[in-house]
Amino acid sequence: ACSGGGSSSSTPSGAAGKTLVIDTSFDLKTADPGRTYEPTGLIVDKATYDTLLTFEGSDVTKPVPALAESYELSPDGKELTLKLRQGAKFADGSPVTADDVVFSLTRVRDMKGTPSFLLDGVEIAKTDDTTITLTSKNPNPALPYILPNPALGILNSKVAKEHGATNDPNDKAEQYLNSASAGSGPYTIESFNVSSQVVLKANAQYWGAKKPYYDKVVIRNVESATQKLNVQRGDSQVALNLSGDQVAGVSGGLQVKRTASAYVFFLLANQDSGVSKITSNPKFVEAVRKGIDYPGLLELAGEGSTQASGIIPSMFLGALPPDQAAKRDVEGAKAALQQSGVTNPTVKLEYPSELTVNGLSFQPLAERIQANLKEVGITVELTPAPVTTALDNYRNGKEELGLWYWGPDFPDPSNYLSFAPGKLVGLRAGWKAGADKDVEAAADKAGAAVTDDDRKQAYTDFQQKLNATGPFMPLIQPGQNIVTAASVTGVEYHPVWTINVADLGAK
Amino acid sequence: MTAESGTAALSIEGLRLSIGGHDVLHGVDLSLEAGRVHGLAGESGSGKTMTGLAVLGLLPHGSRVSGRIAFGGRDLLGMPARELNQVRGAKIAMVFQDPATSLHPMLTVERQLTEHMGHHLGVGRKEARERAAGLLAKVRIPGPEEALKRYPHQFSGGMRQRIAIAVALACEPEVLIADEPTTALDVTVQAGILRLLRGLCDDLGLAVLLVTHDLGVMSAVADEVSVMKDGLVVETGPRGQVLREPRHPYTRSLLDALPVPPGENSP
Amino acid sequence: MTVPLTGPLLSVEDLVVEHRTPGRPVVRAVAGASLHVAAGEVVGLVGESGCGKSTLARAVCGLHGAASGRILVGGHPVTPLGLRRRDPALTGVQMVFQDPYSSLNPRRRVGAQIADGLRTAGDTATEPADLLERVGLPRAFAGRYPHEFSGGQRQRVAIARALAARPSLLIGDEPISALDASAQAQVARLMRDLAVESGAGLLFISHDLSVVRLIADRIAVMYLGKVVETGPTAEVWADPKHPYTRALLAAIPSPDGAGVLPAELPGDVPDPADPPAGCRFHPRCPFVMDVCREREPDFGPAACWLHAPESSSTP
Amino acid sequence: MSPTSAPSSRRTRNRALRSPLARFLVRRIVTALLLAVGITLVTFVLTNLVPGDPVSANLGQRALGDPAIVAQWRADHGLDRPLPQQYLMHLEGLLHGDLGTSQQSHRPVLDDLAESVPATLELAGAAILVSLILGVGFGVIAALRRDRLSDHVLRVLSLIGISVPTFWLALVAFYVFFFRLQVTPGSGRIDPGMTPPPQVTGLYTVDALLSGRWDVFSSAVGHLAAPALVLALYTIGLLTRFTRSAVLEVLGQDYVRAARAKGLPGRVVLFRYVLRPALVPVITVAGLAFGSLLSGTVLVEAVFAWPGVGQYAYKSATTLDLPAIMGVGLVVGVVYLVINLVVDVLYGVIDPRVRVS
Amino acid sequence: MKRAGLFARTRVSRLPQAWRRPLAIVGTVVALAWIVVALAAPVLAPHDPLAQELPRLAPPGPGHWLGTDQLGRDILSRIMYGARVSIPLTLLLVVLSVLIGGLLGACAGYFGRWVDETIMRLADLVFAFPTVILAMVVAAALGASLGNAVLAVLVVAWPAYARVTRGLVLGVREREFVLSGRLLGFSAWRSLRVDVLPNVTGPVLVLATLDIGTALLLLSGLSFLGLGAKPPSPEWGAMVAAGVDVFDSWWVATFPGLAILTVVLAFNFLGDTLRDALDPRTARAIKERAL
Ligand SMILES: Nc1ncnc2c1ncn2[C@@H]1O[C@H](COP(=O)(O)OP(=O)(O)OP(=O)(O)O)[C@@H](O)[C@H]1O
Ligand SMILES: Nc1ncnc2c1ncn2[C@@H]1O[C@H](COP(=O)(O)OP(=O)(O)OP(=O)(O)O)[C@@H](O)[C@H]1O
Ligand SMILES: [Mg+2]
Ligand SMILES: [Mg+2]
Repeated sequence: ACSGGGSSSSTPSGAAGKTLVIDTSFDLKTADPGRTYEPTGLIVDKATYDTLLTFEGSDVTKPVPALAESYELSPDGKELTLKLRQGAKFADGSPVTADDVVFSLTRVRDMKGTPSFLLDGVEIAKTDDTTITLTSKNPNPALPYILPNPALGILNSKVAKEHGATNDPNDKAEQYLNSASAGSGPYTIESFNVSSQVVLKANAQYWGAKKPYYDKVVIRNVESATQKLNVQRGDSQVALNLSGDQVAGVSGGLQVKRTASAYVFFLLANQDSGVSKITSNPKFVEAVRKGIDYPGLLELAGEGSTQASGIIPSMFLGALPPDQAAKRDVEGAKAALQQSGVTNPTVKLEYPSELTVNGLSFQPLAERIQANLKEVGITVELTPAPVTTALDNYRNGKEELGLWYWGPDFPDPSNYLSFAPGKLVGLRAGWKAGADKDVEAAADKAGAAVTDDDRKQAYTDFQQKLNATGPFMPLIQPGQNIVTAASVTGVEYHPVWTINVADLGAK
Repeated sequence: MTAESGTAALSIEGLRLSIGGHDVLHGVDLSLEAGRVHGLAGESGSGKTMTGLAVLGLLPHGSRVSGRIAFGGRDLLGMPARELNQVRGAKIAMVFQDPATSLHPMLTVERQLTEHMGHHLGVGRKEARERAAGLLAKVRIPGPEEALKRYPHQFSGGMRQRIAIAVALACEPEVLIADEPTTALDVTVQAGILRLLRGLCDDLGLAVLLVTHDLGVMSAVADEVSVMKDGLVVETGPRGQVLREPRHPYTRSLLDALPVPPGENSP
Repeated sequence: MTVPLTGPLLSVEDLVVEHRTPGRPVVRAVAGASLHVAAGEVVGLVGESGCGKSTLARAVCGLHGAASGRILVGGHPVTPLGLRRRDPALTGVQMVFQDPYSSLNPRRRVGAQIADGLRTAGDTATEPADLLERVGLPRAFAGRYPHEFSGGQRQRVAIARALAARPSLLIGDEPISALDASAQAQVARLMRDLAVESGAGLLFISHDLSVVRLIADRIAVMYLGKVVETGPTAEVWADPKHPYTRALLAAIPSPDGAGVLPAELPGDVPDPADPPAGCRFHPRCPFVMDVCREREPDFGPAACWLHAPESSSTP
Repeated sequence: MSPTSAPSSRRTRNRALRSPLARFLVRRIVTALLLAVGITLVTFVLTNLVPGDPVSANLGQRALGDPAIVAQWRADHGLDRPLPQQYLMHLEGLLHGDLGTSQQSHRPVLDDLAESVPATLELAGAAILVSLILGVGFGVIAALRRDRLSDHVLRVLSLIGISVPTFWLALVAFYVFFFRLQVTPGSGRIDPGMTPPPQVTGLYTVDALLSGRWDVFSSAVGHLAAPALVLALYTIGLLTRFTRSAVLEVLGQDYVRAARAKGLPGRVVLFRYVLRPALVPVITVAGLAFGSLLSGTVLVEAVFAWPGVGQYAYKSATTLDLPAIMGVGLVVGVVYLVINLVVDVLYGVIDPRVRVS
Repeated sequence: MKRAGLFARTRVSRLPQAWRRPLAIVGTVVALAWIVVALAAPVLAPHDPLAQELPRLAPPGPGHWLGTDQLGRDILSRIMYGARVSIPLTLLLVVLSVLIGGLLGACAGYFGRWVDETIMRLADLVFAFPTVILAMVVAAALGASLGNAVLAVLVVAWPAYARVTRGLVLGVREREFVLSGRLLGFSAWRSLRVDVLPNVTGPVLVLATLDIGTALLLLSGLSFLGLGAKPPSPEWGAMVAAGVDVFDSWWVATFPGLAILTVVLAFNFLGDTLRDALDPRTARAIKERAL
């Protein structure tokens, strides 16, 4: 609030309250939960909306209650029943009702925003005032893992409808939801700008037991290099995206939280001979796989990063153990290249030029891969492009070699079935349905498994097959290095929403 | 001011000048008398303009000058800048060749006429204004009061040169240096300016140094004539003598080059 | 003066030339001027600055289009010069310009520039050096660049180039006014001699009447876009008819050492965009009459109501 | 009669052409409008040349798989229509003050611009102010002390000023002043905890003053200092060089000699006789320099995390956010128009020949 | 009134003196040095500019005098090879801008009317746009590559030449020797070729020299934004950009930046000298339009 002017300004912290400044490289389009799918948006929505279920700390193996106080999945995996918590209130003081839940979830699904796929084929119904049932046609054991996604935050349906929210693609509420939040989360939006900063302020009405610690949280868009300077100078308290190199030089008085992120960088070799006669040659793929210096890439990614042994990141169910990771074998690579029958190949490697993942840009990785493959006898021509252009080629399956990363949509291995032939990512590698029956069968099996043990077994198998004959080469999981001022507590990296602002406190 | 014939109002003795290492003047001697027009002729580049500028200390960047320019018992060359500034405009004034460029295009006539009055004579704004109007009348600008408010570009060339002369006369100087004041003008306009100059010289007892390379102009208004060549004065004398019986071969060659033989009168 | 049998070489009849600048009133620089030049004749065109002399000369060369009136060169109508080559029938008109420093291309040897003129005339026999000789310069100078010449020498080269094209009419637009006094008369004489020698007509523009008097057979006096008086030089000099001509002549100071102040003509040349009604000279004329304010005297040889052809009324 | 008479008379004619103020203003505005349309057309054509498809830049991985969503999105943004029609639609929107909705921020472009344009104007304005003061000052000093040591020093410095890569200098300045020496505040326009002043002009410094918030004002000035100086260095160099030569040229004019011959004190001659006409070319250059400042902001804003048009333009260009790019183009056209008008008005103030017909 | 010959005379006689000034000497020496470096990079460079063989992000020291970058490449070697990328491209760029802009400007100035209107309005359009932004849009539209960056800079660079050349041609067109040529029967084209163009080349070339620096700044600026050189090409602007990520390793960004600075400075010194050697009036005409 503005001070009157007459008041003494000797203790500025007094009335102004505690402010936390978080620096991050923005990937932000909207604060409307029904449309959010970018990391920064998820941070904002996590702080401003509550979901039915959530995860405790950084543990993504077990969904825990939030607005729902309990849940139950039917044995066939098709029906999920949730009991609503009583006493939860929106920031304007009105209670959270089952109708709000139904409206919010239906809106996400039917508005066809980016996250709508999360609830594809899920029927949402209110059984009574405190019970919600979610029904899917096929077994959907991942659903409890999906529900914590901040995109499925529960809106105050009355307020939202007043501002144009509807259950179809004509929804008009985004503008409003970008200027104010209509949730029950610990914070509310004070100001929102997709390119510079988002300011959150504490929700005075917050219903939860743990009240927000900071009165105001400023999330600023800052390049990773600058983040480091800011946090070192005390200009900000949290820096979210320092690369391994940057974090290495961080000096005293700061806390550094290093974890492997859930992002997986991978290389794809197009299997469509119409796109490339070279990369669609299985022996060539083998040469590439053996030619890459994985530890060398890891060195570039710096502290906190690990080699990705399979396409599923290490913290998820079904991840391959580190000893199954690919190894460099230059001689083997040369031999494979020889067998491929391709001589002096030149291939194009495409990647997004200005994109960084946790401070790590694609550029050095690509350059190193180029140098690695040169030793094998493969000439790689780097063709970076702005994300837009690069994405276009990638999504249309037009890239010869592509360097990309995959961030999980939800913390469940089923998300990675997209890498199978004929599936979303598989197609991007020109890997059509029927191209590799073996892998396809493994994928189907993994998708159908219900119990944890079965699933673990099936996903391991799927990845081993994928690594052996697939067009994807998982490379690294970059570290997520969060640097905070000494006083900040409760920092925990989360694979879905990066950081939960509400957990942050101070010593 | 009393004009005593025979006393030099200004005398230049042994003036030497080099600009950027090039010798331009090699010892020029000249002397001006009150109430008389002294004409200075010579071919282009002979140093006429530089001589005039040296008197006011306005030589171009990189000039080195020696000799003596005596005015009122003092040597202008050695004078400190501050004192010289009090002589410029007040005691010695100058009129330049091209009236289109020698008046400031962005200032009103009034301002250009009065500002140095305030500075040299300490007269107030109002009085300066009245004097300015009087001056314009004296140089025969029609509607002097109204003309004061206008800008130079609103006048014709001849008018501008008259204004420039008025500016030079504003502080009642003793010496006027006019550097080719009519070269940029048409003959019919030139005649008017020459008459004006002659009249002022006679009425006010001014000592005038008239630089020109037009011997006809020289003959019309100058009392004394000096001829310069390559930075030296090669001949000085009364008008009639220099133009009719030149002693120096260079002067003679100048006269011989004229299209009409001297002595033949125009109708 | 010999009058050619075939009529005048150049005849300008009631020529009007206008300068149009967007957003400004039209400047009628030449407002109904008539002029004739015969072969072998030297005509001096005099007048105050801005009276339209250059404009007239440029129109004769085709560098300006005429708004109305006629220009005939050797019976050929002059067409304005466009992007194409000049009509070969018109290359017989050549011009020497005022500024000796910009009348030669500084990037080319003078020999080559003179050779351009020879090519125009289809003359393969003559060498550029021959022409340099004719204008009084050493033959060896053909290999030099213009910056190696003095102003007077440059003007000679320009004359040589013009002559190389074997012109039937040579126009000099103040070719001497930028030269040193000592060079002026020489160059003017040279021009005259060369023109007469080659049988060409010469239209010599100047505001220096004493030079014109020296070389011209006939004088044309221009005032504010009109030719106000023409006549044989000696006649005009001895007995100027038009009051303007009189004033002009009287204003020339003579270098006789007598100390005679020239006569003054009050006022300035009016703005050609807004000429006075009636006789254009009437605001400055000492003999102004009522008729002068109302009707323009459009007759010759002296366009003045004092000298009206039949019913002249004396003041 | 003098060889220069023809060109000089042409110049006077052009000046007089401007003098009837209304006609001149109308002409200028029409030109500027045409220019703006031209700019939008150029940007439109250019961005449509791009191989990329805005759809993939703006929809999530999954949503792209659904042709219905893609089609819907295209329809929403009018991308399903033929190009000329799209352009006309855009122009039509313009007439109603609607610049369309940004594809990346999902907000009206006008709102985006309303935030980013003042930020850049504040930065560029501060830079031009500094450049004018320092550049003109240095230029005058260099001219007056021609060929002396200070002239040589200033000359070399100004050459360095126009030779330093701005993006690099921004980096160095940020590292040295913010990080090493800790004398300047960090990125952004004000301290992070501070609420921006109520928007009047959008310039934080001005708005802070208007609302009497001194803490915000000093913070805004502090944040402005480093990027503005970095940005200004080039223009300072440019203006120094220009002013020097303009002053030297005027010093050589007859009217200055005449003023000195009148015995006016040096100060009067300098300010009244020399500076005023010397400012005419300097103003032209300053106007053009403002344009180059806008260019510089693209590079400087990136380093200083300044939320201005430069960043916005960069982001729009790389994400092919067509409405946003066209909006930027329009703003640029308007800025160009305003600068030109200001320059012309200043001409009139300085030079009566422009004013008085 | 006398006027010094506008062109040849002044320049010829003043050239040697102008070249004796310290700025001219420094400029010449530095520019030549860079050209030598560019030509002899393979001999001079201690390492392969692409070899990722040294320790990563090593500070300046023996074996790698200017330090190493993120990938363990020798910065000194990269800068040396970078000269082979930046300098020839910049020169090519300037030559192309001079040719295109000069020709268009000459046509506009000489032929006037609609030719003039069309070309100059086009130039205005480009001028109204801040160069970097326009170049950015062009580069983004064409895709990132050095070739396209050159094209983008070309798009924004030609109008400056067009304007200067037009102005100069307008001045020369009315000069008497051009008219004389026409009177002697030159066609407009021949007149343009023989009389007009040779007399505007001098000033245009001076402008070009002054512009080398600007062009290099623009080109490296685009590369800095990721719209220019493709990796692993050791382009200086891209090298500075790489240094942004590793602020602490100051040497990564500092030295390539200094390389740009010295080259630009050297050519600016040269251009300045050339311009001073030229007639002041022409020089001013250049300056007024050269922005
Ligand atoms: N600013 C200057 N720097 C160097 N030399 C100069 C400068 N001004 C004039 N000069 C030289 O000084 C000499 C004398 O010049 P000055 O102007 O006095 O001649 P002038 O007799 O007035 O000639 P004109 O009749 O052409 O006016 C000339 O040789 C000229 O080259
Ligand atoms: N290109 C032009 N555009 C507009 N007006 C012009 C142009 N050239 C000349 N004028 C005007 O036409 C009138 C006649 O000019 P012109 O040059 O023919 O006169 P002049 O007699 O040759 O004068 P001078 O003795 O000064 O050479 C003048 O008022 C002039 O201002
Ligand atoms: Mg002189
Ligand atoms: Mg003329």
